[in-house]
Amino acid sequence: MSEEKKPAAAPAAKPAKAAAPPDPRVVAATALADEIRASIEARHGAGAVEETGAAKTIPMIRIAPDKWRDVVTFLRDSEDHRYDYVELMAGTDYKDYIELVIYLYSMKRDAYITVKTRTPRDAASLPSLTPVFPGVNWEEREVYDLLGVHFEGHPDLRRIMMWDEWKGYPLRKDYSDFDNIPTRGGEPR
Amino acid sequence: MFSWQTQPLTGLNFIGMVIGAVVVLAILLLVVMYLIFFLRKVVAWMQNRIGPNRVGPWGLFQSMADVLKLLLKEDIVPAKADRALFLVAPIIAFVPAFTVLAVIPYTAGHIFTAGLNIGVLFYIALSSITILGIVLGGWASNNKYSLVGGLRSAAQMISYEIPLGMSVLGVVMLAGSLNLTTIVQQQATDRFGWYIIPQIIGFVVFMIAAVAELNQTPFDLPEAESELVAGYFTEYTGFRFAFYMLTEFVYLFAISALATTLFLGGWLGPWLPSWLWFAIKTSAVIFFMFWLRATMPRLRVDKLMGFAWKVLIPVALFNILLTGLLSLLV
Amino acid sequence: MFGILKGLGVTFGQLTKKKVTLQYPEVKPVWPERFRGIHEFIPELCIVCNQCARICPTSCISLSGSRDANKKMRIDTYDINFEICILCDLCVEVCPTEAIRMTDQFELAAYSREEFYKDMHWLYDNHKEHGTYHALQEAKEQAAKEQAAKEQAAKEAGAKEQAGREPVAASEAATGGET
Amino acid sequence: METLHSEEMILNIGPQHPSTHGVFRLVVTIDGEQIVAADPVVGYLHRGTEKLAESLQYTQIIPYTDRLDYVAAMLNNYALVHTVEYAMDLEIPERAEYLRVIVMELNRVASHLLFVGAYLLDLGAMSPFLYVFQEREMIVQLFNEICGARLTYNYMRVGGVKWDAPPGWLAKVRDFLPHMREKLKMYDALISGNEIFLSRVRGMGVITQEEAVAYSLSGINLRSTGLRFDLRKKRPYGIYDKFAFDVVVGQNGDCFDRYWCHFLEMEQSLNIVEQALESIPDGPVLGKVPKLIRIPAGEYYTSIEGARGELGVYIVSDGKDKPYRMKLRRPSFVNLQILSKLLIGQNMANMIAILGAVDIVLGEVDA
Repeated sequence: MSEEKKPAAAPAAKPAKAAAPPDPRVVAATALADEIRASIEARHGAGAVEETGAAKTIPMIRIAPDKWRDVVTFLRDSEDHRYDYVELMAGTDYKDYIELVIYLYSMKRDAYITVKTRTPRDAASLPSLTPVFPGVNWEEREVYDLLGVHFEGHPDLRRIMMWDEWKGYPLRKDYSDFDNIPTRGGEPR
Repeated sequence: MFSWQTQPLTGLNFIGMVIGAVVVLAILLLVVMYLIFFLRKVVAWMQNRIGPNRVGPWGLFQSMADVLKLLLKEDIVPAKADRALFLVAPIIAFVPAFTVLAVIPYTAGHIFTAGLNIGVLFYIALSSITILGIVLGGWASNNKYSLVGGLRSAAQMISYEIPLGMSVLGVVMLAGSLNLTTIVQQQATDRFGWYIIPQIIGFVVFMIAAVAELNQTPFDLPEAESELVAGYFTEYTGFRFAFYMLTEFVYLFAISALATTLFLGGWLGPWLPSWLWFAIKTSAVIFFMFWLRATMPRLRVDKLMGFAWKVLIPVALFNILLTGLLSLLV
Repeated sequence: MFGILKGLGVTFGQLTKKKVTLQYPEVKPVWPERFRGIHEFIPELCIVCNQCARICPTSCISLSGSRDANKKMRIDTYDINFEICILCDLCVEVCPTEAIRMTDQFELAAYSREEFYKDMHWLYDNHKEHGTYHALQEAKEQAAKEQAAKEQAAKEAGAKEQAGREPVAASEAATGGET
Repeated sequence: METLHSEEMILNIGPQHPSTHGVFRLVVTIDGEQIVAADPVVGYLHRGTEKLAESLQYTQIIPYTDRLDYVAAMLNNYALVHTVEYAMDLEIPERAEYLRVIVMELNRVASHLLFVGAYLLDLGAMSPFLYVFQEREMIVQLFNEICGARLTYNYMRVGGVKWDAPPGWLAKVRDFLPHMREKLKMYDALISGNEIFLSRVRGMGVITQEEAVAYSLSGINLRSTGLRFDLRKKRPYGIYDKFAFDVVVGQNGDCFDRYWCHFLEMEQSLNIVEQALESIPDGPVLGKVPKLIRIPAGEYYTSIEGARGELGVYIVSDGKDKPYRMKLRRPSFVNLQILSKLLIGQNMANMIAILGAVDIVLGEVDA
């Protein structure tokens, strides 16, 4: 029951959807994602999950941004999930919105899901996951630095790769190299 | 036997003494220069490298080139440093290093030896002054690495002076004299032979304390390059840096010479001339220190202090007790 | 204590081992055949297909060409900027005629940045000392000569009238081998 | 017990400092020799690989991955091509897979050797550093023969490897294995028993299992705590399920365990290379790959067990020949986060011992 409709500019999060026989791996992953969705919605209400699907072979769940931290905490703590290890955190600028994705792994159950959320590009802001997973501290700082997503509740939100005077967010698609022309005495060098 | 002390101080004698001192100084500078070369070669060989081989045949003039380079370098004094202390600190460190060499009996003739009756005491007392130079240098640089290095050095050297002094006591008790020349002469006739045999515990303690005194690996914390860059002489350049370097190597030579004198029978030995015996034994001790340097990682600072106070000093005390008992019974 | 002694034994054992230092400026390292050093460029082989410039990840290659009298593309300029070249070998991989390839030249230190812009002539000259192209050509010429000599011997044995050496055959064989 | 407090001092270590393994800056607040707070500052080597990749074809990105973890570039190569292959569902020729495994495991050995040497250098012993470079040199020469470069290999291609092994190369690798095992014994004798070394690393910088998981540590930093988590076993990629090897785990999660795991893992890697050499088949080394590599639209993430931990590549594709977004999951970057926690309360001499054991490569931290 995954939603096939996506904004036109964004690459589809579901591959192989047009293929005549759907990939059994994708079907299984989507089914698993739906199961998890039901479990989340039972706890956090119907609006918590916005979309389910599969990223290639991995179940994908998209969560409403305001429920982001709660749902991830639930996934970590709930006995049937126990997704306690963050493998990857990545942000992507899709021109209309910014998507944040984490890949969660369960040490106990040896299972693997991807959880995402979206935030508008201007005044991009999301609840921080650092209180839940201390290991995403720097990853969030990197997303803040390069994509300009503000993480609320992050203990130490500073630029990490670029220096503090840097203008703009390099990984955004509309970023221009000319914003940071080195100057000498007010004149471009 | 010829001794400067038993002669009246005539003008001729005075000139002789001055010439003697200068000759010893010159020889020692040469020795120290080649000590550095020796160190680099030994460590290189142990690490499957060739070592210095560019300047002169087999790289023999490498140290000379290094010294020349250091002398020609700009003498930089950091703007925020305590200028007067910064300038004088290397000299304070360096002068006692050369002075202690006056009491070492190099040969059976020992015409260039002061022959002080308190030779051992003189050595230990003077070598403590160097710490002052190191702490001052570290403090005056106004650099955090230097400060930490200087203070570590002070703590380390003061702690290890105690076991060093105590380990020598055993020898002094056996020889019944503080005069280094007498100590060597006693070893020729002692019933145990050289003092390394009855004083083996003392020797081990002495060697460990000596390595620590010299800030050599594994006790090279004051200049631990992975933590403190270069420790107390981080900010020093040119010949002031060379002074610290020289101090270190002169002490290396001096303490090896002292170990030879106290435990290994000094110049004693059959067939070969006495100065050669002395040189061989000293070189062996020096080689051992370089060997350690090529093998060991560095101790940690708190373990280092603990080791001095909890292990070395009790062992040294026990050694004194044992020596006393031994000389009573045997 | 025992561990320390064991360690001391290991370092002492190394004293007499063979030393591994390479006396670099006097003894040059011998590079394997595939070594990726600075390029050599053979202008007569280039067909100006632009593939190398397109595949280059750092865009350090710039080239231009024009059609000659025979309507064949000829290279006019070919520059590699070694300030940014990362010697990744992709240009060599895509080149259909092997006009550009890697040599075992690795010494690129220079006193000014301008010297890192290597043009066609420099790259061509580079093949003389370091490239494989020259050696390849020589081997081919040698083979061609031997072939010619063999043929000639056969001919001489067969019929005496065949006279004169055949440099034409040799060069033909060489150019034939290039494509 | 009351402790004496003196004035706190801020010590700025790096970005140029002999033991920070690159341009890494650590701002520590010290009270005497005790560390009160530590703030790692990274980014001095940031080259924007992820941004650059957005304007490069997949083949062109491969040389860039060489520059990430520059002491284990083969593994980086593989991480990228593996994700692309996974996304395209490509078949890889058998021989190419074997060659990949051989070079990757050799590279892991080379990388771990460098860790052992550099770690001992941090602790003040110079000789091991120079010894390990001799063996590393041999491996690097082997790579030089197979791909023509000593550090930035650019060897893997989407669908296989660039070159087959040159004649005699596999025999050389086979000869190298017993030599390496011999040398490992020598290093063991030189280092592992040394009481000074042990006193510096035992019980130092202990990471618990819970911490390791919460901080997303991976690689040896995670395994040293006793968790049997090795992606080569957990999610076998390539042909790793064909080889018998053990996952090395520590017990206490201290610096010694991390050092020791590196040591044992080298032996396991040698075992894998040996098995791979025994069963390597003949055949092509580059599969059928379209000339212009295009990934179907979608997002893909795969990770491999890099030399320093889980090395992952996340690609968002819009169906073109260039990635829409590429994100690299760099293990050093993630692992380094725990440093400021580990350092608090330690004294300065331990700082270097702990930093060294976390095993970072700044090229990877800063991407």
